[in-house]
Amino acid sequence: MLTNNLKNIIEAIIFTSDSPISVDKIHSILSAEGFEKREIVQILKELKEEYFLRQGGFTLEEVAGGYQFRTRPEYAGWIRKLKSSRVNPLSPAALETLAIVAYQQPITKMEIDRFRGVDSGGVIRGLMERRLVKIVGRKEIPGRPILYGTTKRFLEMFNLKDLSELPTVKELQDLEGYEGKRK
Amino acid sequence: MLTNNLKNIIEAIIFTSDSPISVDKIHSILSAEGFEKREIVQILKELKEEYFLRQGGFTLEEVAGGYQFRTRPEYAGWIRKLKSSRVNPLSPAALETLAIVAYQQPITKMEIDRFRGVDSGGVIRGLMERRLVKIVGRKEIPGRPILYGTTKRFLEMFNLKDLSELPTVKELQDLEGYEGKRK
Amino acid sequence: MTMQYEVKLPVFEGPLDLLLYLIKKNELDIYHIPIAEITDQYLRYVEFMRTLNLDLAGEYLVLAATLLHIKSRLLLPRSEDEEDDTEDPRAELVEQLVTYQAFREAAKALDRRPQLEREVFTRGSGDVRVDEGQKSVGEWEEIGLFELIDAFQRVLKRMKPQQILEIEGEQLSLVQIISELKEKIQRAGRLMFQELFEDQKSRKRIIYTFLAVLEMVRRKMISIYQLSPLSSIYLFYEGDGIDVNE
Repeated sequence: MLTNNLKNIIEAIIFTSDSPISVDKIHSILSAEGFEKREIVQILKELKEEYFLRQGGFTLEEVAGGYQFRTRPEYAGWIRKLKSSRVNPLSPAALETLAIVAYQQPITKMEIDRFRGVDSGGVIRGLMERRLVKIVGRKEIPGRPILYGTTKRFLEMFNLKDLSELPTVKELQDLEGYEGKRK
Repeated sequence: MLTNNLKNIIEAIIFTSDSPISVDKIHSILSAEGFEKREIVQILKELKEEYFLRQGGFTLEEVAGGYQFRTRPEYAGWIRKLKSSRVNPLSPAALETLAIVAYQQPITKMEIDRFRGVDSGGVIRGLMERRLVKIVGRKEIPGRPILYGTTKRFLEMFNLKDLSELPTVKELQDLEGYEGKRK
Repeated sequence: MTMQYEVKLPVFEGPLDLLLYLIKKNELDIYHIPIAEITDQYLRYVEFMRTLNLDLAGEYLVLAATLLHIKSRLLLPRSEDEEDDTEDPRAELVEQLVTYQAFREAAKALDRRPQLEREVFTRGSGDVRVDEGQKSVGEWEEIGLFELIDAFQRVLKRMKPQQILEIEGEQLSLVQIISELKEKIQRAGRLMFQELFEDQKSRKRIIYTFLAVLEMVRRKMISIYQLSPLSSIYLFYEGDGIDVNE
């Protein structure tokens, strides 16, 4: 194995590791190749120097007893913009509630709670904030509870032309796999 | 702001993003600075070239309509040593079904079953759980069956810029060499 | 042979795979399949799988019926009033096989691409642990169900009848055998398939061992590789496996 190759391997390992990685860890991964620790230390020094001289968007840093690539502090502002623009994926609870509203609409909060077996107030609020669920009226029973339904945005998000495009409960069961079906 | 600075900012943004980031997204993050899209496209091209020429542990790749840093395939063995959780590989049945969906989309379950000669319900569900396949609509024939297609995650997973990067069925048949056998 | 078990086939293979496997094994031209011969072979396979009490998908029998139907149509003398260029009764099946084969190629081409978390990795996608002694994929060829059944039939053939004692009322459980096998493979890292059946004295135990291998493949506890076609088959330990009985 060429030294340049070793450098690349170490670079790739640091790049993929989700926390700072120590010289010992790197050494143990490469142990089968019989490299000595001081060779690895030498290459880490070179890599660090290389990234420093390159003056790019990120550098190789020694942190918490290990090595990690980190963006340069001067770009923090832009990265915050990236993070804040990120859409959070729907939680399993939110998806479940959304499915109940989609199939059972118009539906009251109490009915949703009964389906899920837990209080869904927070989840419904979250779905309304994301404009996936809206108030569609009131149920004409004592107390006149609010009725919820899905929005146009919900259809857009799931690529549906209209609600009739939702898979039916029967169709979902058909996907249960032939293992279950045959027994 | 200097151009070199812009390059670094873009590099830092791509570096931090946890999924492939599109030109539009980068553009919107930098919108306050009044950069034009073609400037960003130009810089992305330069960065990609730079990483390619550097021949390091990772490169800048175009996948699923965006840009992402990815390790070079030749170092996979070392990186796998670093990873604790094994990825559940796709079974041959899943790959086969995925290929059918990729080439024939939008496609119904019944059509998939016919191509494969077996019921594919369980496999389709598995692919949907892995977010490689999704519902894209309904076919306007009696019964309005569900239509399936591949997702953006599918492109990410197989390092594809877009679907046109897949070899054509004709190319695959030539590979197999049975075209000549046709009477 | 009455047995108290049911093993589901590794779900990855179907009747079209079996037919293509037989065509390839016999080096036949897909456009000129000798239907009578291939039908016999196909039925023998299905029959063998049934004697193992394997839970066969109904589609295997559907294709068997199709093959028998084509065979009978080919045997029929052509009636006078039929036109000369009547369609070859095999045409539809051939078309289906060719298309299926193209998709299998497409699947293989897809699988050859650098795959995320397999060949290529993104930033911060790994957590640290050193894992030694894995096979390097590439030299080894993963094998399918039908190759395995062939190998098993060879094992059975090599055994002399007097070698096999039936032990009356021997209590065996598949779960038990799976856990024994698991321990063995885990300790060794890999095991040769043929070795599993040496020193096995009862037919029932041999069959149970084979079924245990199938079940372990299905649960992804092991994978099966060989270096080249017809060379020894090896079982590799993959992990505790997944629960596939949803």
